[in-house]
Amino acid sequence: GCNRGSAAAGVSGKVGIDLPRADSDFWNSYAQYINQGIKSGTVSALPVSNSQNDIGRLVANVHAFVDQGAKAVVIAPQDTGAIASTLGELASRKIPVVSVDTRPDKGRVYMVVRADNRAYGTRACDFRGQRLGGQGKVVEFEGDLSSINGRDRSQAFGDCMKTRYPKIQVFALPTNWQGDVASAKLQSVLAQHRDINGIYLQAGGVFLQPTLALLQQKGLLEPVGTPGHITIVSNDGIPQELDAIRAGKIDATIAQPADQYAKYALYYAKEALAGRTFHPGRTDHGSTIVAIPDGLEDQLPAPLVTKADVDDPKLWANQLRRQP
Amino acid sequence: MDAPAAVHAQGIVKRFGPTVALDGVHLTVRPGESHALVGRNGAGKSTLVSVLTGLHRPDAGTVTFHGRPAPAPGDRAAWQAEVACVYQKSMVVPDLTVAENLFLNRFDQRGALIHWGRLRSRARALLAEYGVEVDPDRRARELTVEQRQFVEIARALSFGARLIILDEPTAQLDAGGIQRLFRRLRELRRQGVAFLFISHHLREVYELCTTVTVYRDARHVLTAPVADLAQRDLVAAMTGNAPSHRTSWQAPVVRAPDAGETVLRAERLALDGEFEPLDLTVRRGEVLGVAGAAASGGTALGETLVGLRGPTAGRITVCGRTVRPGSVPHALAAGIGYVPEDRHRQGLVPHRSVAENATLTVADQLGPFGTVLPSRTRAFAARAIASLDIRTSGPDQPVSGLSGGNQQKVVIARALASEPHCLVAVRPTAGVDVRSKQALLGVVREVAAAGRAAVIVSDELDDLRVCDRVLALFHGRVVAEFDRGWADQALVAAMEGAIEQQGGGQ
Amino acid sequence: MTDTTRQLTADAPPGRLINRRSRPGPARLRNLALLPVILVLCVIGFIVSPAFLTTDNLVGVVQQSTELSLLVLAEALILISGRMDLSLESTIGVAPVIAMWLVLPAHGGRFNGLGLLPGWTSVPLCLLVGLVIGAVNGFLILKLRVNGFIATLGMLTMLRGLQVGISQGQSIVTVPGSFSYLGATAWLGVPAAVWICLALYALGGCALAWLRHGRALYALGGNPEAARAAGIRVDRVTCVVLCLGSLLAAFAGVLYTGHYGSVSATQGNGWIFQVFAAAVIGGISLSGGRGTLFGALTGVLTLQLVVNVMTLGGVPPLWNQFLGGAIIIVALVISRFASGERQD
Amino acid sequence: MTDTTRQLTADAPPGRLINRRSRPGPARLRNLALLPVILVLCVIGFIVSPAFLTTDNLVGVVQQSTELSLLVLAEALILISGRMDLSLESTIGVAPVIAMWLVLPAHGGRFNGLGLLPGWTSVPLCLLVGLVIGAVNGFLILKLRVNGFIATLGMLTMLRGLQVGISQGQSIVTVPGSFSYLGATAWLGVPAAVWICLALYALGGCALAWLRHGRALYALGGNPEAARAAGIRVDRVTCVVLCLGSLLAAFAGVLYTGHYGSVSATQGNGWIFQVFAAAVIGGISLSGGRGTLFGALTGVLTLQLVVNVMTLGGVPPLWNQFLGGAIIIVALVISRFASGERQD
Ligand SMILES: Nc1ncnc2c1ncn2[C@@H]1O[C@H](COP(=O)(O)OP(=O)(O)OP(=O)(O)O)[C@@H](O)[C@H]1O
Ligand SMILES: Nc1ncnc2c1ncn2[C@@H]1O[C@H](COP(=O)(O)OP(=O)(O)OP(=O)(O)O)[C@@H](O)[C@H]1O
Ligand SMILES: [Mg+2]
Ligand SMILES: [Mg+2]
Repeated sequence: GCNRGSAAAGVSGKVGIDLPRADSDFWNSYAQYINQGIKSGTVSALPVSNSQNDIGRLVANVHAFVDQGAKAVVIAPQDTGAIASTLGELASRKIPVVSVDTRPDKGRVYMVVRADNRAYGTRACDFRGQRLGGQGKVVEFEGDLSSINGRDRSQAFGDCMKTRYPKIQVFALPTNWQGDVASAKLQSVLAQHRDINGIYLQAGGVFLQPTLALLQQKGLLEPVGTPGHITIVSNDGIPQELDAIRAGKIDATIAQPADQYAKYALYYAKEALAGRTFHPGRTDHGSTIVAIPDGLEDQLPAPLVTKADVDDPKLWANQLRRQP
Repeated sequence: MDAPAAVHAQGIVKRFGPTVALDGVHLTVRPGESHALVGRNGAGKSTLVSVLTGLHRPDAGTVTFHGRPAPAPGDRAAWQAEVACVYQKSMVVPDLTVAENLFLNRFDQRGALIHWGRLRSRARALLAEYGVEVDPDRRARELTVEQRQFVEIARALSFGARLIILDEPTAQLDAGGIQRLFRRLRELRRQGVAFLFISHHLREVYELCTTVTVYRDARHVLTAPVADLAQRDLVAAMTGNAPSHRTSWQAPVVRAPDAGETVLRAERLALDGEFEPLDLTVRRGEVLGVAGAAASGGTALGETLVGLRGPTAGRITVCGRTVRPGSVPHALAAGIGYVPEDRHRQGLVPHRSVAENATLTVADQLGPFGTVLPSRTRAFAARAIASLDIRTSGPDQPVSGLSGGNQQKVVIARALASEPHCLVAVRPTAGVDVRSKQALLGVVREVAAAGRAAVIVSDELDDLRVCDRVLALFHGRVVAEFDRGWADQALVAAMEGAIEQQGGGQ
Repeated sequence: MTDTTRQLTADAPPGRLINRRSRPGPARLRNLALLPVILVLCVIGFIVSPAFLTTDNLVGVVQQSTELSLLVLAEALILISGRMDLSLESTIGVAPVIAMWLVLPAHGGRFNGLGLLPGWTSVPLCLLVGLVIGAVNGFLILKLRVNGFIATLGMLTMLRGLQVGISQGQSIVTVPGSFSYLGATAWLGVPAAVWICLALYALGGCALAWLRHGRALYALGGNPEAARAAGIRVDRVTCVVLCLGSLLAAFAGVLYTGHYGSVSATQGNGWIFQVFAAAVIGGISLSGGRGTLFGALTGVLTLQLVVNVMTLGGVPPLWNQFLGGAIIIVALVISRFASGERQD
Repeated sequence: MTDTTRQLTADAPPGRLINRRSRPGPARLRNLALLPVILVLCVIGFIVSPAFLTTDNLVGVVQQSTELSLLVLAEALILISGRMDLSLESTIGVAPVIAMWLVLPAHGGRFNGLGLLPGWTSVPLCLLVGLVIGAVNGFLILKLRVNGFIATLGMLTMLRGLQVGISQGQSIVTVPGSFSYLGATAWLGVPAAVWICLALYALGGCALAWLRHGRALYALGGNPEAARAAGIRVDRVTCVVLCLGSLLAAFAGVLYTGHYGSVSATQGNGWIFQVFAAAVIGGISLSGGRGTLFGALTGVLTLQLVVNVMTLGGVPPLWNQFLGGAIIIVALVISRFASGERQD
């Protein structure tokens, strides 16, 4: 659109928001919540950009925001290293940055809004370990080893398994976040070990359907609770996963709160414009703010969803459902 | 015998996989001598050239220049100082300018930088020596074939080498060009430069050379002074047969019936920038010649007749039915067969077999329901191989492994496969040895004798001699028409536009 | 005339002929060039894990190859006719998405389509979308005469963008029944997709060997001008091949969607490199006119076996990609020396 | 005889010669083919947002182009000499990583290197790694004679895997000072990287125009046999170009690392397509022997301006990629018609 002349911003200034990618369920939900937030007037924002998982583009977009007079920036850098120098630049211009989902390796941020990915890995491990009684064989679909979230989940899961459930054998399969690769590798492992009894999907969006399809084809898709069932724990909390839990196909998922990500990203952006400062400690929305080397991090809760609480209306996926 | 030979090659053996291209041949060119090397297609002439200029390393044998051993294989500068060469393959770089092609890799440098201005003026001067008026700034791809050939010749001759090899330099030139080249060569010979000259035109050998060497089937056959060797003996040496009495092919005296019905007719056919509206009729049993030098529009006329180019005006009919203009499939279906000018560009699919190339135009006749049955393809190809005497290891050999003349025969086989009413051949014998030439022209004549018709577009008198009628084309206009029994001079003069005869055409 | 001919043929040195007849010919060798590689991979697989040689595993490998192999089939046909199409990797995703968008009901689901057409049309629609994409490629390459590599690269990006735009970036998990059937049923104990794929390869191979238009592809790729002069309708045949290629890619999309039970926005992402790698190590020439479908198929199997053997062997995840790349190079070198031909 | 010739030339329509002199020649037109596109983009940018024409924004666009433009420079040289190198996109990441691995201390940091060499060696080391990669490519293509496209594709995968293996998949954020200096300083108010990049383009352009070895690249790409006959050492020059290309890519890695303050494991991922697109819409021929560096530079700028204008214009994120692809195609078509040459 033609927003020429509208640069004369309101009193509080405009916020530049960049989305990391447009091709995943999770991030599209996030984008929806961001748009809702903007529409409802939480902040006034520049046109939302999308960096398509390319750090160069992210930097270019941030530059464009600055050139257009953004007073605060909300980003979700999937590459946590390469954003460092940009953060330095923004700091020198006194533009506060809210980083969503990832914690930059270096550089000043006003607030990081994310769930603790190491906690994801650990929780998935604990859930699994308890279900299996500390014994068995578990397949883990790793995301991309070059993504921090994937790496954190892999490491936490692996560490936890090693220390707490040493009798469980883990097959870690790198997949580059690709469903077909995951399916192919799972099939190979199943040929080797028919007695696999647990699968951990690091991302429900890409791995869920291919996994279910393969198990179905192999006749291994027993409902939860029946003997021979393969325990499946997923990660993301997208609606499809909740459906699968309801249908008894998978056991649990760790709900990465897309709505909260968006809500608090905008919230902190607004507060930053208002010049408020935060301190480590508990917040009023059930999370904890912790200090990180160059700023603060609001660690949002990431509930483990099982059949028991799958219909909880507070889950973002359930809210999404009710929308027109 | 006193001065060491300009080049002396002894016991050269060169193999390409299973093919023996040279089998212990020798060759000696003395200083100031113009030496011809002749032989049938695939005799190994071009291979020897590659060995003598350092492009191929022989499997065995030695080469010496003026008594000194040949330079090391990689040392191109040393080779270039000994010998300059016009290769049979095009060695111009199409996207570089003419000036740059002339001085490729030996630029006029002041310090490290190339001095383009001086390079251009030198190029202009060099080209002027050959009467080639080309802007040195033009890219080589925009030149005509002849101009490009002259660029290569000028380049080779400008090295100042004492030995110059020319591998079929005249194949792409018209008569005027050949004369200009020869004059320049004679001039150089007076300065003591030695030549190795390769050509399938024996006339040129007699005109220019003093000594001739003949190769056959990769072996040396004879070396003799040209003056001592009658042309029919030379041909016999090349082909390995007893001397026959005819040296250049003449059409048999079977006259086509005058009342033969019209097979191919072109009415007011024109193509902008190439040729002006002309009429043309070919009757059953007749071979029509279209004579024209390089820029006469002859090739364009041929390509228009077979549908490769769409005419800007006019109509083509075959046996009374109009052919859709500018469509090869329709022309083919109407019964026009085509032998293109450049077999490498338009004739052959190099990696496919002889059988496949020969049946390319008749793929729809080799089986039911659009299938192509291998048995029929091979049978078809075997017939073509036998009737055209194609030297090949079998129908399955890739056509890229054949020598030039045999490749040309495959192209002709392809054109004849569809049993066309009218065969259109553009320079069908380019680069083909004497014996093959006779065979190919014989084939064209046979086509006519079988009650069909043919058009030959060429500037070679040998090609035109088999024609019943010849139209001379100059700058896109028919300037003369000759019946059988024309005099060479008259036709050449007409092709060069020297006579503006009483408005040609019918 | 004919007499002379006979005589000459008889004259030819007899040694040469015999020599050439006896060797199997480079063209045939080229097709078999990868068999030793596959054999070695099988031996390694067998050493690495006893599970390798089980039916389950091998059928699994073959099934996982189906979608890739269809793309390779498509690309092989296009390469043989002397062209390239990078956009295949997007077609495999966008064609099913568009088909579902037109078919799925406008309300109620997670992904709301237009509901314009009944459900059974989804497979034909998907194929139709493939055809249209091929036609657009053909238009760009043949009518506008732009560089095919970059034009189809642009199409790749554009179609991927179209898919993201239409699907709103979501995975679509409500897959029409006909998709699931094709992608997931087994016939005689082997997945239907495998049979279909083999049938298509056999069909393609026969067409290339014994059909007029199949052979025209080789002529076209080997020397388009010669093909034109021989009366082959170059542009028309090229256009048909491009459409056919996209059609096959769309069909691969059907199988993929059925196989994995969903269309994700990244379906096929990055596959085109694998497609080219499989085709070339399988003996297809990038400059056209050379190669066979059988060779291409061995290329696909090689790549897929590498992944399988590495998974069974438990290669450390961090070094997985490195090894994968190294093996492509090794396979390439072996295929080059086994066929004895330069590949440039 | 000569008389006839003179006469003929005189006969020729006089317009022709004059005509030829005055028009700039297709070669030159080709270089300028993208200027109208760039102009249109600027006008659109200006309409879309007042921020577009600010120095800040334009300098930003140029700076963001530096790394890509170095890769395009490298690829342009390689393409002109008739080859291809896909592995450049991995070299830009792996070269800095290996250099840092050798240089960074073995203890204490998040990423532990070997600490073998002092810190100042990091930039030379990085360049050296580039050279070695180029040499390996050269060995594969020139000695083993395997297909260059697929060999460098294998290298692409392998080098990316090597990088993941060495860096354990992490970003490395402790960047040596020399890297940061080159990537982040400004000279005369403009980032140093921009100056360096322009200088390299100018240098390359001059070398191609006025050096014997520069011209040799065109000869090599246009007709390698002719080049060999003319005494150009074909294999040696090709090898040097491949090494130079990888060296430039490694240097782009230095700038990238300095610019963004870290080496990420995905550095350069997927760039190679953009590199090819920029080169081809900039007039470089994929089949060798044609194109100029100036053209290539306009290609890079076009692509980068598209991204900038789309960001400023606030294109809906979901349709971003679609538009990007569409614009590549449009630019390709324009560049084809402005230059008036077929691109195949
Ligand atoms: N590069 C090559 N690879 C394989 N075989 C070759 C090669 N070059 C030539 N030959 C073979 O060597 C033989 C001699 O070829 P050469 O080109 O020397 O013949 P020629 O005497 O020049 O024939 P022409 O009169 O047609 O030019 C032929 O049988 C040809 O097929
Ligand atoms: N077996 C072969 N394998 C590969 N290439 C071959 C083979 N045989 C011949 N060639 C190539 O084809 C050419 C055929 O040789 P030849 O010289 O007889 O044809 P030509 O006369 O060069 O054709 P023209 O006269 O039109 O230039 C050789 O120069 C060589 O490059
Ligand atoms: Mg020859
Ligand atoms: Mg010849």
